[in-house]
Amino acid sequence: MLTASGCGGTGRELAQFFDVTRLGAFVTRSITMAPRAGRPTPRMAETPSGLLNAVGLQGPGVEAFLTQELPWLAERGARTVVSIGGGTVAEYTALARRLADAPGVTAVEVNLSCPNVEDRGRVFARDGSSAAEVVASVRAATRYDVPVIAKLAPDVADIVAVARSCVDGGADALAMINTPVGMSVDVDTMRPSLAAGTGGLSGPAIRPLAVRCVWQVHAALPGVPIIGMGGVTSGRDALEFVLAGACAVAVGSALFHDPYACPRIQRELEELLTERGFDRLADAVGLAHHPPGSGPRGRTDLEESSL
Amino acid sequence: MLTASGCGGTGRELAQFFDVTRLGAFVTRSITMAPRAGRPTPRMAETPSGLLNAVGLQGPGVEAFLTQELPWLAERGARTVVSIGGGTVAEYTALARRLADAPGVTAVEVNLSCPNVEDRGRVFARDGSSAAEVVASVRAATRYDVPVIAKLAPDVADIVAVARSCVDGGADALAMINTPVGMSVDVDTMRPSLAAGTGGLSGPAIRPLAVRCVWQVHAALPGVPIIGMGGVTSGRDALEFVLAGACAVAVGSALFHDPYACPRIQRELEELLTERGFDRLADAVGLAHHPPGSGPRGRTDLEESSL
Amino acid sequence: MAASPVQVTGTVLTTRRVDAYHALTVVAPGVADRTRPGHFVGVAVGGPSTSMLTRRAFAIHDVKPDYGGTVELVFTVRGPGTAWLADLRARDTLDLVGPLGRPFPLPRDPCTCVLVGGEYGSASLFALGDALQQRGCRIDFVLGAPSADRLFGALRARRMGETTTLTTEDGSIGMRGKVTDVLPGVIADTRADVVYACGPMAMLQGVTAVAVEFDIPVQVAVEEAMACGIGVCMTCVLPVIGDDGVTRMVRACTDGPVFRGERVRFEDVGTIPFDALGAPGGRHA
Amino acid sequence: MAASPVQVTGTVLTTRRVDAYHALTVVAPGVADRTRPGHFVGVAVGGPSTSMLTRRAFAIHDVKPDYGGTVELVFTVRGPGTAWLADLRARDTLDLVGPLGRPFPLPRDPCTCVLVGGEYGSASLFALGDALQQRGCRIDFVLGAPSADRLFGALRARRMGETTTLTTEDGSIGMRGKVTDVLPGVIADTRADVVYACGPMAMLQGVTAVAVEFDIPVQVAVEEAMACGIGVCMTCVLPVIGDDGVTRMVRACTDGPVFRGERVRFEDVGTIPFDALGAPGGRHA
Ligand SMILES: Cc1cc2nc3c(=O)[nH]c(=O)nc-3n(C[C@H](O)[C@H](O)[C@H](O)COP(=O)(O)OP(=O)(O)OC[C@H]3O[C@@H](n4cnc5c(N)ncnc54)[C@H](O)[C@@H]3O)c2cc1C
Ligand SMILES: Cc1cc2nc3c(=O)[nH]c(=O)nc-3n(C[C@H](O)[C@H](O)[C@H](O)COP(=O)(O)OP(=O)(O)OC[C@H]3O[C@@H](n4cnc5c(N)ncnc54)[C@H](O)[C@@H]3O)c2cc1C
Ligand SMILES: Cc1cc2nc3c(=O)[nH]c(=O)nc-3n(C[C@H](O)[C@H](O)[C@H](O)COP(=O)(O)O)c2cc1C
Ligand SMILES: Cc1cc2nc3c(=O)[nH]c(=O)nc-3n(C[C@H](O)[C@H](O)[C@H](O)COP(=O)(O)O)c2cc1C
Ligand code: FES
Ligand code: FES
Repeated sequence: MLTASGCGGTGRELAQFFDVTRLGAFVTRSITMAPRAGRPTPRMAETPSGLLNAVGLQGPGVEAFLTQELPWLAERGARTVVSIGGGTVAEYTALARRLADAPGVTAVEVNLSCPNVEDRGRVFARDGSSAAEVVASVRAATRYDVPVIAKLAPDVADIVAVARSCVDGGADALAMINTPVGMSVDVDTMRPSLAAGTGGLSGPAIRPLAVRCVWQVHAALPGVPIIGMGGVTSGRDALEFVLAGACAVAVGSALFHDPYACPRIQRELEELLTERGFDRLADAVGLAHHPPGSGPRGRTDLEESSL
Repeated sequence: MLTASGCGGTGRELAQFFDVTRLGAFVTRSITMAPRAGRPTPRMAETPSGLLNAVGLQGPGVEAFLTQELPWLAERGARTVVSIGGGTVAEYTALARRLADAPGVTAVEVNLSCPNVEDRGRVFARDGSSAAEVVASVRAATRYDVPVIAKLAPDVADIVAVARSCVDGGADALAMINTPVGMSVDVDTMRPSLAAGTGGLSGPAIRPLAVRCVWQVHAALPGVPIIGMGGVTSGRDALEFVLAGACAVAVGSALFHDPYACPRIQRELEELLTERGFDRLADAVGLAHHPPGSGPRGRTDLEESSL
Repeated sequence: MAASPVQVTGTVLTTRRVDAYHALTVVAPGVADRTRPGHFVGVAVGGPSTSMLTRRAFAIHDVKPDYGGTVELVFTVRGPGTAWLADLRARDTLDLVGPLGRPFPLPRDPCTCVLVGGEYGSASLFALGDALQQRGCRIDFVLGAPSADRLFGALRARRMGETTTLTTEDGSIGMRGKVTDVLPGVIADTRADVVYACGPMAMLQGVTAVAVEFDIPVQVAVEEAMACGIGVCMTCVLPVIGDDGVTRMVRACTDGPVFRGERVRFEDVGTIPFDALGAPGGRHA
Repeated sequence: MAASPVQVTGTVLTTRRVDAYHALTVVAPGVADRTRPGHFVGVAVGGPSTSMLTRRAFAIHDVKPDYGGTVELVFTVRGPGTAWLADLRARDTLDLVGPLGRPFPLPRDPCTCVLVGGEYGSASLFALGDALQQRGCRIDFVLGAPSADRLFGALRARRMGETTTLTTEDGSIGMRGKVTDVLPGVIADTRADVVYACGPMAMLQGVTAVAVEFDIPVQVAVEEAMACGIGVCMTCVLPVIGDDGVTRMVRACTDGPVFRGERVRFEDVGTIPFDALGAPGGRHA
């Protein structure tokens, strides 16, 4: 069980509720080179079973992160996945370099949902080739024994193509999904609910999109480890991702509602796996792809259909 | 107030509850050339504030539609938008031709969320150029005084680009959004909940995606009429779409819950408009783009952000 | 035959437990008036800010004239929607749409009818039994369930039916086994003219096979997952053979839920039979 | 200063209406124990299958030792979450996380304090008044609201405070006007050493301006839309000047909700001031 980037604060806040070293990993918010004040408020709006946010990567910048946040996690022995965000390939690379010597980095997650300032603000995750370029340069700048995870967003025409580009670019694992872009309008003020206009949609509302992405990518790239996320609130939700093909599950917005969500979901998932006779999580990964009775390689060819 | 395609049956079913001639228009399910039995069951799964469906365009085919369904609507004087679906440009064209002489067709809506059998099943709506090709040929085959509406889906990297292609191809109006592709896994059977594997996600869960699409397209193409839909259940929801830029609103899944949804939402919307001092719906269209006090042309430049 | 349905916000009059089931009586005048045996209602669950979009379908068990008309539902807790219903208390409100579906067709002339119910499926058989008796029919019950606590309405069946045969899979009441084990005997003994059945799909299939064997008509009320219940969404379909011999994917909610058993292609439920109208690559495509 | 918060599923003990407000007393031992004046709780709304994801924040009005510890919340119905809360009855359960936030700092030595409350903002001032009085402070109340029914706690203020001044915008009780119209007089009359305030942002801004005028410290409890309440989501930020003179976007939930009034850049709330740390193109970027 992991925290989702941007949803677990610095780790200290959650440590009031449970032992963060017992997490599969603590994933940091996306760290940027310079300090960022983020977006104006309102930064959040509730939607049916969902949450729109436009925080805008507020954070202290990589230097303050390395002196004030990472050491706290490292001292306690928490496995830490550092998420990084940038506006150019060079910025991602610089971040990866800066992290390379830092002790206590379990993995680097590349948040590809950032606008590429060199491509008219087009988000990296929407364009396989620029996503791959970022991943490749981060991979090159990162220690060989530190995995690089590419984090993808669902608002693309073909998630499998983007996933494949990232893997070709050197991603050791994929994290799915980041928030699709959404919006709400306040009918009383007659203005967008968020100061930023649009925002990222998270929560159970997007779970069907997330499960679909995990399913499609696992079907196409069965050897690539996937961290599934998007609307996980219970062990059943987590199991849904595992059966669709995720080998780890991250919890985001649910932390806002239940600060104990990670240990609770972990426990619930273990119970569900035991009930179903699984000794290890790994045995359940991707199982929904195999019709009952079929051999482990007998993947079904359910095609996509929005009709 | 319109019904959303595929959500109002043949019109007869809803006529038990209210007068379908009082609808802005009745939109038919997507009509195909040949009869279609659709997808196997289970065809639906509930998700948080959403509904996955994989009906697979079940219908009697265009001939039976023209003899058994359209006349019933036409006799009663219902404004009827005929939605059409096909697997090739030729099929859409043939459908449009077949409809050209039929009395009682108010407009033709082109459901672009069908897999293009000539492009490895890639959905037309995900590819601006094939979408435009379909629209252009339907436009050419349709009587000049019958508008052609292009219906778009949100699972693309750039909805504005697809919208622009369709308008360039001759679309008189745009309908947004069709269902994005989603999926759920039944953790008890450990198989996909839908027989078809994936399905289309509808309902309030997707409203933020739909409002965002309407907002972005209205910002880019302010002169193009937009029919907004996706999770409308109340007058407030409908007003949200209008303020974002829709000049008409369609109701889909909400009909499953409340068969009176269309007249109720219409009434609620009118009340909300009156409360806010609008004489006509048209005065509220796209108003959320203009900060209070700014002139009608002073569009804001809120950029998209999923951060 | 479908009565024009209405939507009403009814008040819960009473709630009670009956073995494994919950029974809910709701004041719903417009619905009660129009109900015929075999009708069902669509119930909104979860309250105003619920995340559950679709109505839940329940057979109408009983209709009473009190308070302008009440309907009673009998249900088992399956998931979050039925769990919410089970938590309702008297005076809460419940939003219903009904009556829905085609009710059981009644014979013109008096005859002998066997009514077969599986689990809560028996809930819809008592109103049917009343209607049949009013037409001078003889009725006999066969009720089955996995265990005694899930066998609904045994007492009432005993009071109403000429005979009542019970079966449970664990033998906790009646004969150990399934309704289809005893049905041939009941049909033979009563010289039944027609069979009515409501219960799980597998049971309906078995009952239909028995009736076909005896060459008597059988009316089955099927249960399919429904998103709308009013015929507009096309999610509740199953393959049924029409008068013209052609198999079509028809809606359980408005073309059914009651069908002539031998017309339902039970083995093919959950598939699109290759010879169905409009099947992919099929002969009617 | 933040007390370690806990999550509890409490039982509703009593519900009552107080003019325009609803008051809810909930048994919540772990929360009650740790509460200091100014703390708030995050309340889960809508029940098990709700579509509402975020907790709602409410100031803790009163804490009592009964049943191991109860907390009382006072709220007004604004949207679906508070509407659901208003429908709760005794014996229902309520899921709370708390106590949250930094409470009001208390003066080391006895002094004279003016407590200013706007609408339900006064709810958090009575526990504060108690604590101040226990430290030998003199307290005076200034309470304001648009109308008499939205002025919360006037009676209690009259009993507790040395003086109590009420204002309503429609003049339905007390002076016609705003708290800031009367505050200078109260500060002058009482020779106040410090002001505490809780209420709408515009009021806090006005109160701060008055206190600054008198050159006395002012502690304000702000209200910002919150998604988590525990400091992890970064949605509740506002520009606050730090000890080092640098403006940062700080979290109302964990860095606040109580701030020194003159440190809060009220005019810039809802923006990123150009000179804030990390502002786009700003000097600290
Ligand atoms: C015509 C008809 C009559 C019925 N009568 C009764 C009755 O008298 N008593 C009773 O206990 N149950 C009855 N059912 C089944 C009842 O509708 C389901 O148990 C109920 O919908 C489950 O809802 P849930 O939220 O608890 O479960 P979930 O499994 O969480 O429901 C999720 C979704 O699946 C649908 N669904 C799940 N199971 C069924 C099912 N078996 N049939 C239809 N939809 C389903 C629900 O409507 C919902 O949309 C009937 C079903 C039909 C179609
Ligand atoms: C620290 C703090 C203490 C508060 N104390 C009280 C109190 O004692 N009594 C009282 O009546 N209200 C109080 N509020 C305001 C209360 O939280 C909102 O009225 C409530 O969240 C509205 O929920 P809703 O579902 O009814 O409205 P909606 O407007 O539908 O809420 C939608 C979303 O916006 C958020 N939201 C909306 N308005 C506010 C707001 N003003 N502040 C924070 N979040 C908001 C909600 O949490 C929710 O996520 C307090 C707020 C904060 C931050
Ligand atoms: C308030 C908030 C802030 C987020 N910040 C980040 C971020 O900094 N980097 C990132 O990669 N994803 C970020 N995300 C996305 C989450 O990591 C996650 O992908 C998404 O919320 C879906 O999961 P959920 O539905 O469990 O929340 C953020 C999400 C939220 C709600
Ligand atoms: C059961 C079902 C069937 C649908 N069939 C069609 C269809 O035939 N053609 C089409 O263009 N859209 C179809 N749609 C999509 C709807 O028209 C609509 O775009 C979508 O459901 C979003 O609106 P809603 O959230 O109000 O349902 C269907 C949706 C549902 C739920
Ligand atoms: S349930 Fe919608 S058509 Fe039957
Ligand atoms: S509400 Fe989440 S950080 Fe303050």
